[in-house]
Amino acid sequence: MKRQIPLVLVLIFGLFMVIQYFIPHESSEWIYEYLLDWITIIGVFALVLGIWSLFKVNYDKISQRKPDRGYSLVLLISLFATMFFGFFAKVDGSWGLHFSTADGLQSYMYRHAYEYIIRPIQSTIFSLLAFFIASAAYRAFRARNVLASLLLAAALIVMLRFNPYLGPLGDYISEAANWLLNVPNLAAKRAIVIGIGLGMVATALKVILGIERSYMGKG
Amino acid sequence: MTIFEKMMAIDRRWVFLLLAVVVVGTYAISFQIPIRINSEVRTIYEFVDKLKPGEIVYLGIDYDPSNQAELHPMAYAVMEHCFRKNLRIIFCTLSQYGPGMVDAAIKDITDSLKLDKTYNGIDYKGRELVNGIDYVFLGYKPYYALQILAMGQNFRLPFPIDYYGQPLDSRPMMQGVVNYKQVAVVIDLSGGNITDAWISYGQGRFNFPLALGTTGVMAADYYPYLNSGQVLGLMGGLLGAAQYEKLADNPGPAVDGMRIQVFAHLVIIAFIVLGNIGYFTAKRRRAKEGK
Amino acid sequence: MKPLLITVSLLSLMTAASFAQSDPPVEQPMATDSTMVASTPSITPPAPVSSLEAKDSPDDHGHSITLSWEPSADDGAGAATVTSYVIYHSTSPEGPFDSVGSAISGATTFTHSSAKESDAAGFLADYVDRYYRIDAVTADQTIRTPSSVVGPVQSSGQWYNDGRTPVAVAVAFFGLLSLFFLKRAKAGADLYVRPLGGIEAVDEAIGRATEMGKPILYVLGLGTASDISTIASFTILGRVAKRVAEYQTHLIVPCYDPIVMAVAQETVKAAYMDAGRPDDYKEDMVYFLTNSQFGYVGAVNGIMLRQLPATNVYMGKFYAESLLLAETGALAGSIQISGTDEVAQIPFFVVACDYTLIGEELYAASAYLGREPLLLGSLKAQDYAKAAVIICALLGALALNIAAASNATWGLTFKEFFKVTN
Amino acid sequence: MDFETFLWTTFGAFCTLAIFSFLYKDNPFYKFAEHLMVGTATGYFSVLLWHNSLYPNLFAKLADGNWYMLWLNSSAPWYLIPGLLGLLMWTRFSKQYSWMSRWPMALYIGISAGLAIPLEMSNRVNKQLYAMMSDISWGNFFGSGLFDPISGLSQVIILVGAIAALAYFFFSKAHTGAFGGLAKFGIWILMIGFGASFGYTVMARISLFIERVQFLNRSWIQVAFDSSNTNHHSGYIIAFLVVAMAILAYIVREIVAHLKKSENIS
Repeated sequence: MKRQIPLVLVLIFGLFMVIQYFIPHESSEWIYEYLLDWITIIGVFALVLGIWSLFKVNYDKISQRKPDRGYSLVLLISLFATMFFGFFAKVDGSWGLHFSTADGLQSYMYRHAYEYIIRPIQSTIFSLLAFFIASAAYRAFRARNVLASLLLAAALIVMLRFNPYLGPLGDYISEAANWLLNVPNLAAKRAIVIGIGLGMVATALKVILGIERSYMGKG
Repeated sequence: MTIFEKMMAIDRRWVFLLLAVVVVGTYAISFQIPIRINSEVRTIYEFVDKLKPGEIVYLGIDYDPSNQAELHPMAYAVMEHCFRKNLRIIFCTLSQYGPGMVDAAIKDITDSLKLDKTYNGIDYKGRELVNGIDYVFLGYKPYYALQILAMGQNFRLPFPIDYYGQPLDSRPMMQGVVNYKQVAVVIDLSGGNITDAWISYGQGRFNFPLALGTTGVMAADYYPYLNSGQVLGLMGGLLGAAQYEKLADNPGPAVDGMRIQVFAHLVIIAFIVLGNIGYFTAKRRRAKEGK
Repeated sequence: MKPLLITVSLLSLMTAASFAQSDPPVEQPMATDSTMVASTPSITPPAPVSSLEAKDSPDDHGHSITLSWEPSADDGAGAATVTSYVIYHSTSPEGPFDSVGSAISGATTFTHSSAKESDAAGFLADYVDRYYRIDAVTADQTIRTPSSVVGPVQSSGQWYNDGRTPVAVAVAFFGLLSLFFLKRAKAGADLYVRPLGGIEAVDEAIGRATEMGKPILYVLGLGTASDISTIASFTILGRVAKRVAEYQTHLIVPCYDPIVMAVAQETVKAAYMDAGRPDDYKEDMVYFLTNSQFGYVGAVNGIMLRQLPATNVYMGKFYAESLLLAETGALAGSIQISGTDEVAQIPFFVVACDYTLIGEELYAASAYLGREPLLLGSLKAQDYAKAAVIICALLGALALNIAAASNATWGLTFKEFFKVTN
Repeated sequence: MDFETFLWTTFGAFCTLAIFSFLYKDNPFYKFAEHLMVGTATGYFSVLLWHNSLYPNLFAKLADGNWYMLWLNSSAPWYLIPGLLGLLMWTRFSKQYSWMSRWPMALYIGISAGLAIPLEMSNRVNKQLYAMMSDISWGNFFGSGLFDPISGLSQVIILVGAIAALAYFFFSKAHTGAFGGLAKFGIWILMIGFGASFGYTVMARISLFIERVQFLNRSWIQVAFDSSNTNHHSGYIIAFLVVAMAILAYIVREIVAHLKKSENIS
């Protein structure tokens, strides 16, 4: 029971979705949209599990007096404060928690938490890539063998494509760079994409047929 | 540890530091770098440069703020160039989020034109730009393809009044200006499908000189039109904008951006080269010792 | 959530189309203005469109009629007089006709449809007789020529999408191929697979972690449980966790998505049971971090530098964070094995990791690690499918070029057979 | 910029610098910003999911406005099913019943897998195969107007390169002989493609850093020292200095620690 029912569910719903793709009729579309809603709703319910997990890991750190517990406290306070402000709003002249209207999204603290905490940190972490792309290039682009040399040469040519200090050579490099991007790069991507497509279909097929079931757990 | 082995194993924090210093340094200190001019940008510049004072340029600001970083420098460079040459501009935007941006740009260029400037060795006196005489701003209308076609009949069909609420006929500059026939060149700056509409519905139907400015990623797709002569010139991304700024001797944000990019790339390339020199020398030494 | 995206964008397109219907495309010029008349060249009425046809739109859910016509003779000639076509609709041949949209000059088709059942205003009922007329309109909106009326025509939904037949053929072909090889594998046929660098590294890396007494970090990426690459990653996690349990090393699995967390918990628990060490499984091995992309990266980077895992495994869906994670991992001195199906991120993993499973190799990994004949059988099916793709591509290119050389069109006909429409 | 906004900006600037400090090494500033980010972002997106997804997609359908009356007045009662499935996920809180959470999980994965099969086949295999069948302009090689061997050759390379790279992905065939040669050419093409993509991305990544430098300069440093801030002029500078001093103090501490360490070694 515990293992059979889930596998049967996977099979039935999987097969239905495959067939649905070929039926344009309204009724099939209606079920399709309804099922996608299911997925979304299950996902949001699961978020409670996620937040519980986050809370527990950090609460344990605090209660067991682990060395970095101060930061866990920062995390928990900011988590619950942001959630509180997301629901706390002034509606019809009185302050309160509002779950059924989206007024909380407009509240001062909630908006500022995004604008002045999430956004700067997010773009700064993203911008660390400027440095990491440099260090990765320095570390890995060594002409150790043919493959590494090809990788290195292609990257160097493309990186030099707008360098103004190369004189007439520059024109050739920028043309070569365009060629690399439009020809070998395209061929490589095409092959990878086809391979991925077949791999995906094979994996999905194995899941539906119950051959691949390690995600389902035991007992 | 020999010097070559050290070259192979530089602490990555030195890479970070040098990159940060170079980027911040080139950002803070303004200096000139050579910019290689591509012929497709030069043709646009020279076309505009040869126009006689009083001729009309149609400037389509058909992008939204998300492409501002790449395309705004082009718009500013072209505006400055045209107005200094005493050309007149018809501004128009076929992008929903364009109008506010164009209005702000016109205000900026009005301020900038009050100053005396010297470009390519020629002194230009500062002057006051007058709405309706030096430029008109038609505003925004949805369904760009339809508007491009309609303007081929008469600018007054889609835009009986301009952005500022003035009837087009009351604008001195628009006297006798009916459609593209009275316009010397159409310059379209866009980050999307509007470019295609200008080529097929605009240039294809009405056969006016068309110059394009696109984002860097898009540029490669429009070279065929350059070869077929449908498009007289093409500016691609920040690099294209920098080339126009350079040609007009008016270095601005695009040249600044390219300066930072060029040197940041050079830092990365230098480290790659350093690593490889170290690698090969160490390898050769090991091979020798092995013997 | 790609299908969702497609649905949403389709819906918004349809909504845009229904807006187009309510809004006259070009405003009326002020014809009374005297200067205006002086500067506008007079426009003669254009020729009407010809061969107007109206049909039920094919391969759809109904509520849609497709019109097609031959453009007006005055469309595109010189400074064309026709700038647009306005489509009129009525449920009776006598009218009254309402404008339902417009098409740009040069267009020869138009689809009259309703966005959604719920959109009552634009709702186009099925099985109702409809009549259409098209006006060829000049830039001056008042000068236009109507076509003759066509109809009646009815809309209806179809039960099979003809345009997707190539996909049906491909899925059926691949499905049968898979079943065939699964059967052969079950029967005990010996199936060879070539060695794969990244896979052999997994075992080595777990051994190394055990020796060093350091944990193994397994990152499932930014996918949700609806991404196939994440599902593939679960199965790899299962194999890795089993070895980890056997070696009695510590495993860390921080998650981005709560469902992924729940599934990963089940997977790891089952792996520990398989390895005969159910008591070694701890709830805090698999935990949830945050559902914000860069928050997740920041936190995982922190884990790498603080807990110094011996090995980092990245399998699943990765976006810009691929290099952020892999470089930090390299800084921490961990051995790194990665695999993703996100094409744009593969180069960064290749550069920064010790071993990378490129694209399809990610999907093959669980079969490799499991070494179960059934799973290997499906690898064989994948290979045959690739061979079929290569053969079709070559045949197609050959047909096109030979046909083009002899000025025949059968090359194109052959190619069109593979085209997926709609 | 008013003073209040400036204080918020200063906090944003502090977070920015704290994240950048990670490039030197893991440190208290980074830890603070990291944990703050995880907490705030999780809270932020959870609330967003409630307002934009769970409430309109489930409760609004079941309750017509009053979420606590969801057993009444429902316009779409069949939405009780996904609601119940969602609740089943919560059985994971109990050891005894947690197996029931596999039902919604199985549904989730089954639907996703079924959805993927035709969709990925169409988007990744059928459409790419269609694109691979190219009409190579042989005319470019053999006279007729422009002699353009590069573009003719390029089309051949795109086709052959893609086939070779596909050959590299064969799992059940050893890379030996002629097939091995083809697969080798395939991996070359892959590596060239990877190198080119890598090199192409550098520009965009540098731009991200430039944008952060601009933010710090224009929105923070220049505002702090803007003499037109007549009200609270000293406040702007004090706020700036607090952050600057904190970072300076940390740098000095690090240098001192470093010097002490090297003294001990010598």
